[in-house]
Amino acid sequence: MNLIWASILIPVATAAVIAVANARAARSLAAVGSLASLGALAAFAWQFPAWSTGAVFPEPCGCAWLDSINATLGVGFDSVSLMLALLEAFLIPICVIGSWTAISDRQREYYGWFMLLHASILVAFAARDVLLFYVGYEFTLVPLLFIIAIWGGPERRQAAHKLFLYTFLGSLFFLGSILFVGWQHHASTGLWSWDMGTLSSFASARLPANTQFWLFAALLAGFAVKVPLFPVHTWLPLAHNQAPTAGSVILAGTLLKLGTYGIFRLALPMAPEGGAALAVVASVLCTVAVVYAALICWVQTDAKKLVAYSSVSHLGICMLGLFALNPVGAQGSVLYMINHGLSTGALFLLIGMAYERYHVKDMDQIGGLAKRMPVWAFFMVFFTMSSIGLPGLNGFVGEYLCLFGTYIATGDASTGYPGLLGPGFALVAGTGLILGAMYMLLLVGRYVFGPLREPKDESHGKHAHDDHGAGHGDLTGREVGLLVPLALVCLFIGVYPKPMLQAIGPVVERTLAPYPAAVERTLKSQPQAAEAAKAEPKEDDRG
Amino acid sequence: MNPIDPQLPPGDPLVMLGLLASAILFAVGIVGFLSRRNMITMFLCTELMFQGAGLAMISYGRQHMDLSGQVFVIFILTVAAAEAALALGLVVLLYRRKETLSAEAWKELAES
Amino acid sequence: MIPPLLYAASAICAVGLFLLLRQPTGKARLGATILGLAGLAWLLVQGVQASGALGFDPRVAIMSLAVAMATAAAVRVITTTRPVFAALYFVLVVVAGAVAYLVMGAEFMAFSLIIVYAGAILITYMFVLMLAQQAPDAGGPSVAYDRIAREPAAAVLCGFVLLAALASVVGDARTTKQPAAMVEARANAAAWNRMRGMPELVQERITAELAAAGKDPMGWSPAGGLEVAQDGRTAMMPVTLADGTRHETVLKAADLPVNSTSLGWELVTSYPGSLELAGVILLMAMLGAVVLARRQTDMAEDDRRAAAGLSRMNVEDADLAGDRA
Amino acid sequence: MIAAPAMLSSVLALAEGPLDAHAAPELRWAGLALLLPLLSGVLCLLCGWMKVRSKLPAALTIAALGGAFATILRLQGVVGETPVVINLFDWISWTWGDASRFHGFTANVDLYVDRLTVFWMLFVTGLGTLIALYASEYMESDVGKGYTRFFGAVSIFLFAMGCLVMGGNLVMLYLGWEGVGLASYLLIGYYFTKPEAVAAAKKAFIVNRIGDLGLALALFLTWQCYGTVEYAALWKAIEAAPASSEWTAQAIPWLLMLGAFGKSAQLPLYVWLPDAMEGPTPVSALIHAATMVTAGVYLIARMFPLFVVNPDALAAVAWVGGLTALLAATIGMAQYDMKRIWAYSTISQLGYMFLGLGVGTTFGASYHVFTHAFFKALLFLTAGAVMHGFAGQLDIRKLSGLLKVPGFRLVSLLAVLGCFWLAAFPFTAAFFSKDEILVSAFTAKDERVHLLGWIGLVVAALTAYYTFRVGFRVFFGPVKYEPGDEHHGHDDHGHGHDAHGSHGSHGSHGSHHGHHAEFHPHGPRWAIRVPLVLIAVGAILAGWPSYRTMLNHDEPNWVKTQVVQSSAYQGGSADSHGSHAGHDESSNEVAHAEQAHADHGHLVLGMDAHTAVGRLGSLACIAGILVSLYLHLINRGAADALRRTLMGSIATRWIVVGAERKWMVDEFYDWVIRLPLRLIANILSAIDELLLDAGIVNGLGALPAAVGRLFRPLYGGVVQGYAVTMAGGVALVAAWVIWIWLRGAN
Repeated sequence: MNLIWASILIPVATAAVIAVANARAARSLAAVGSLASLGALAAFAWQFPAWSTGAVFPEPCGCAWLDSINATLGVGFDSVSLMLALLEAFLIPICVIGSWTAISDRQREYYGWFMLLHASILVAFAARDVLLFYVGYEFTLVPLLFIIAIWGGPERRQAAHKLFLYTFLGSLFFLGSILFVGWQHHASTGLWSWDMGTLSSFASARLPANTQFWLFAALLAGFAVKVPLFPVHTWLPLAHNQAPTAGSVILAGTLLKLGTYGIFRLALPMAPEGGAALAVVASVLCTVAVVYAALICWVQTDAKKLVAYSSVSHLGICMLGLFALNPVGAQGSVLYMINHGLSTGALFLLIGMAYERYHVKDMDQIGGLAKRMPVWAFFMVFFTMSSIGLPGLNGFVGEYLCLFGTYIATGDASTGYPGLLGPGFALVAGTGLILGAMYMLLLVGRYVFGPLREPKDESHGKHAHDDHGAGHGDLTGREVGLLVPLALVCLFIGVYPKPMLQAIGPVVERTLAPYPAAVERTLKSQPQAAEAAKAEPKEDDRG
Repeated sequence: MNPIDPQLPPGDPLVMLGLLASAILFAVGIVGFLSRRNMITMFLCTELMFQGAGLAMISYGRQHMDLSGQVFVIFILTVAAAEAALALGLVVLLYRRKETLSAEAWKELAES
Repeated sequence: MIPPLLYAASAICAVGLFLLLRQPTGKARLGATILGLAGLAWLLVQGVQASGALGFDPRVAIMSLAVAMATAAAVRVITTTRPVFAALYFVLVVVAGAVAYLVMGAEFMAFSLIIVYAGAILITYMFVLMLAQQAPDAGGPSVAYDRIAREPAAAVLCGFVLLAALASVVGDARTTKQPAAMVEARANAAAWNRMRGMPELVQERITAELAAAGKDPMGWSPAGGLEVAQDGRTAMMPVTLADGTRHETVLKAADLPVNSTSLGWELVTSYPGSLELAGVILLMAMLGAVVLARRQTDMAEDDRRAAAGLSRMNVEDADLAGDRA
Repeated sequence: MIAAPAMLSSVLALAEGPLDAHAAPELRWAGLALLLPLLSGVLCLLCGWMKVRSKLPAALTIAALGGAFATILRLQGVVGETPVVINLFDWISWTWGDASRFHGFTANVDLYVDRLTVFWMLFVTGLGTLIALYASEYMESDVGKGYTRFFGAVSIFLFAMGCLVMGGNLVMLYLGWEGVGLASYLLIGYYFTKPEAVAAAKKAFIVNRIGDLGLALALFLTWQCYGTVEYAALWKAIEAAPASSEWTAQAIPWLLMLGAFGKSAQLPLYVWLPDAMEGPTPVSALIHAATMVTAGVYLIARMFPLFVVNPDALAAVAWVGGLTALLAATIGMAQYDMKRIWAYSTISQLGYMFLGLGVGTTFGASYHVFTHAFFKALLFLTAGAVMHGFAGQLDIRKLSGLLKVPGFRLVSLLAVLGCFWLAAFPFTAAFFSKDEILVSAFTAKDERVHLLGWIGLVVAALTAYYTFRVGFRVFFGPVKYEPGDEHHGHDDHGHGHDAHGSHGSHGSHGSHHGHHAEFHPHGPRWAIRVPLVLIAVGAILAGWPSYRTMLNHDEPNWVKTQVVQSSAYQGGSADSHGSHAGHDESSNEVAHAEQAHADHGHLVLGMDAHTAVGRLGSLACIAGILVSLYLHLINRGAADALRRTLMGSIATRWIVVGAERKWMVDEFYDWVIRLPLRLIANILSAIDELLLDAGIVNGLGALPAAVGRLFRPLYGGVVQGYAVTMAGGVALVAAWVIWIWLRGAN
């Protein structure tokens, strides 16, 4: 418990120190602070006793926060949230050190905001109290807004506004839903409680199916914006494209995962009936997203935008695994969240490194950089392969299990987990593998390989040279030092995912426990439901 | 709806006409005030509204057979006179500043 | 009045006025005028009908004419492109209004209206117009802001929503109406009552009554209060004559005080404070007009501060600087 | 996270994996065949890191591959007919619940060692070693540039190929499958500054990915049907429920087929292979001729138990193979680029292999893989040597009589030898393997494939023709050559042997004297010669098993023994494998299997099938060679005249144009798939940016602003604006109050 709070509060304290410290010391302070936070969390993870049980540790305490409605500052991890938090704590130092030379103005604010962003994401992952989760979830927008709006690209203002308003709108659905559940709990038991476990068991057991349907729909709508799921994804390409490198990294790395994590942690356990009823709809959106975004990636010329759209496609597969509603898919999905954070984060980092040298990321103007930067090219190919799911690297395990889970999510109960999807979904989503190879190799083929093309206007390059000492040379030791840990983690997960799978397994089974029954009910009522849907789309009379 | 009760004796048509006229004058005054940009015409339109108000006072005074209506017209005249004196003085001042009577010339006084 | 018809008539008026505001010419102007007048006529007819009055009353005809004239003049006030004409049309409004006042029995106010408005206020307007108005071209309208009505649609919409609302109140007036006889009785009772506060007038009327009755008009003394008859047409007051006999003097309606007398009485008895306030208002207006009319010199902020004996701030008054340039 | 130590210990415990009691202890070292290439790959990476500018990476790679080859050789000696599963460490495996039939998924890093595995690995590692040796000289101009990268990729390739072949479950196979795809991608795109190379690499990867999707789906289906993807358990499960008629079981072979066709360049996915020749020649020899492209054959052979239950799928395999063979042969006849011809011949020969698989002779297919690997590697490597010596010249019209050029005699000789093998000249190794396939085609139980036997014969004739078209043109005849305009692919690397300034000054090819003045083709040195000779020896020896069988009818064919004693053979019932422990009995079984062919008693042209096919095949081959001899050696003008004649007539023009333009298949795909897809993508992109984002999202966002803008003129500072609001408000309030009032009055 203390270590959790330490990992959360160290960045906050660092931000406070940065605010009063010398501007030149800001980045060093931030690096130290983020590493200390990572250390605290790692220490917690080291002694974490529930790796293989799926339980929450420590049991959330009743530390009062808002007494009148019994909201607490309950924090605790199970293995899934701890893994995501570790990913977050791991990426933040990389972001901080990755911004070492890229950010030259208003450094104190930049690193201060970054530390606050870090703290709020950690709060969201650690929270066991839904209101606390909401606070962490929502507060991430504030630092991100500033990070994008101040240090972003030419359209940063618009991007930041869109990011903020869009995802804020989505969060309102989510907030409304959890307030509704809390209120229902109060109405039903006379007690206020905002504990995730309590609310989940209450909602899944006590709320009628119809209510669960709408509850799930609202939660899905809220989190889908963050994920982002087609068709509410349009804020992402712009935000990614305009954000500074580190912003993109953390956005792709962990912020999007807040959405998937929210669905996994809140939507699925709270409303199993709704989940079962809406799985097909959501999965259709996911598969559409996979193909749609992949095709869009394929015609992008902006490297960063391409990777941004690829996130939409990839997270479609991730969500599809979740909606397979069986342990295979859900495991794959959780693993995919981590993998996507690593590989896409690394790709953004790499593109940022090239951008720092050339100030261009349009592939019409720049390309064949392997000739100038072989080490960069090596990592680029490495993470591309990780991103398109080459077996032996991390992307494969998650992607493969997601598709596998989708595939076997048929109505028969031979796995013990009947599902609503099946080979058709897997086939369509599987084309994402082909399309993924198409666009990522297009990126590599044009951006990394091919004849060397550099922007004509050399003044940018000169400028960069004078400013940061990076010039057009290959990666510096600092940059390589950032990428090597990422690559090693990718490799490790790809080669030996067993410990992670074993850690995720029990949590997933716990989450999915009510689903076989719910899915069975949905399957039984499907003919009627289909007719009812034809007659009156809003009617849902299973309850 | 306003049912006309046939049992009721007929009312005074003069009052009705007076009230209608007052309403019309007031409305026309408002329309004029809103649509004209000449400051003097705008003040004339306020005078039109005063006229409407005065007529309403007289009409209601007649309906209630009370002299207070007429008394209030006196006050209205007073206010109208005072307003005319001050407003026209202001108009002259403003005109000296910008050599125009258009109200739009003073847009920048807005906060935005 | 039946509100839908009322609203329809208002709407027609509104359309007519809107068209007129767009400064049409020729037949369009004629059509718009006719449309507006038709709407107005319909409105007035509805008003007269709603009053439930039967038979022809010349006062109603006069009143209708006055109202029509006032309205037409008012429309001209806001549609004409030349402010001088607007002012003159406004005089017409005032005159028509005075006619309506007269018909409704407010003689004093009718004339003071003409005197104050047409005689004083409008003359002021004319002076200001002469001071401020740019010299118009021969025959043509002078400046753009006079030629074009701005946002006439919004203005007409606002104005006529208000008109319809007000008119529906007018239509409702009848339900609160009492029988005409009773109204008159009450009015006369009020007037008699007011007369009690005017001992001189009562004395004069009684003396005249006594003389007419062939009694000794001198040396009488009141023997009781003024007792108003049930219908208010007469009032009786017992007096003790000089010879000691008691006589009941009967005063008739014609003996009631005239409008201006009653008004004056009402003013000083019921509204003395307001009267004082009105005086103050006029005084302040006069002072204000004097201040405003004082010769103003365009001075920048710093100059003004210097003139006031304050230290200069070296602030460039952009507005004035722009003006000078 | 205590994972790292666990992993480390499991890797260290490699040699102590659980083994069957009766398995030879040496089998424990099978993992070395995987680990050594991996090690050399890592070392190459380190070399790249350290910026090593020597031939060290090549030495490391050759040593590692040699080590792997030695391991396999050792295994060959000890592998029994009982498959052995060696668990290296756990990869993806966990279980859930317990109430269900399938409550776990296991795909560990296992090795599945049986004779087929070892047989396959034998030529993979053997050829790999030799070709790496060859490449160490061939690539020497790149030392310090891409040299390390090249050998790193080769190591990765061998590692991935090892995973593919030795993996103990379908997921391992998939790992290897994609791994070789990656290596292929890296190596085709080796000259990464050349746009064509990058495009070819991308194409190869993407087309392969289509096949991979099929493989992945087949894998899911397999699990869904049988609850496991591990070979050992899978065979048992199939044995328990051999012929499921459910669509799921029936669909597996079709999906596997898709994967195999992608990797092995069959219709309709063959288009990537010709383009893959953009890679360095050793790569073409190793990956795109000898080893990787046979992975599809391996897959189907390995998964043969799943195929035998579905005759339709087998027939489809056969037909696809036969048609691919024919199509590629016709294209090969009309090409001028030597490497490209060999590429099409590879496709054609792979077609043969699939034909063999389809008609049920996994032995024939595997045998052809084996023989083909050697002679095709030989042909590519000789082509590479020529190219190396002649500054990238590969056009068969511009090279002639190399047999007489000093320094190239050995190369030419070996190339001609390879030609004989490719043409399946009687009593060469390829002759026997091809014979096996064609006989099976003629005698197959399935009537639908008999026609393929004839097609196979036609293809044999065509093959002989185009093979010797190259052979006669390039290596015989008058000495005449024209160097290429660049060292192949080395667009910007200075190279001592480049023909500086020699091109451009000679408008037409012909006077080779002029070239002699400036250009001296250099013969290859030992690092190229030794592998060539060894591979040639291998090509000759590949026929050894058949020679022995010919000489001694009782002696079973060695290759057949290897294949039959694995999952690939489905002649006997599956359980008979386990019961037969001794070598003799299994060889009896082989004899039985051969007997089975004879028992069919099919007659072809009134003769016993074996005899007939042998004679017909020889005839076809010799006929092809003779035609080629006339047209391309004796009277070269006649070939051009023939072409002119064909071009002259509208009726026949399409034959020449079609064949030369590769039947427009690439263009067809371009027009039918790529361009529409691109169009759709552009439309979607526009929809996303304009409709979804700019339209709906920004539109919704702009709504409040628009409402604001609607009222904005009212507050521009003009009095009336405020007055309108006030008056309008008053009017509305009045209207509302009065409405309430009137309603209340009722």
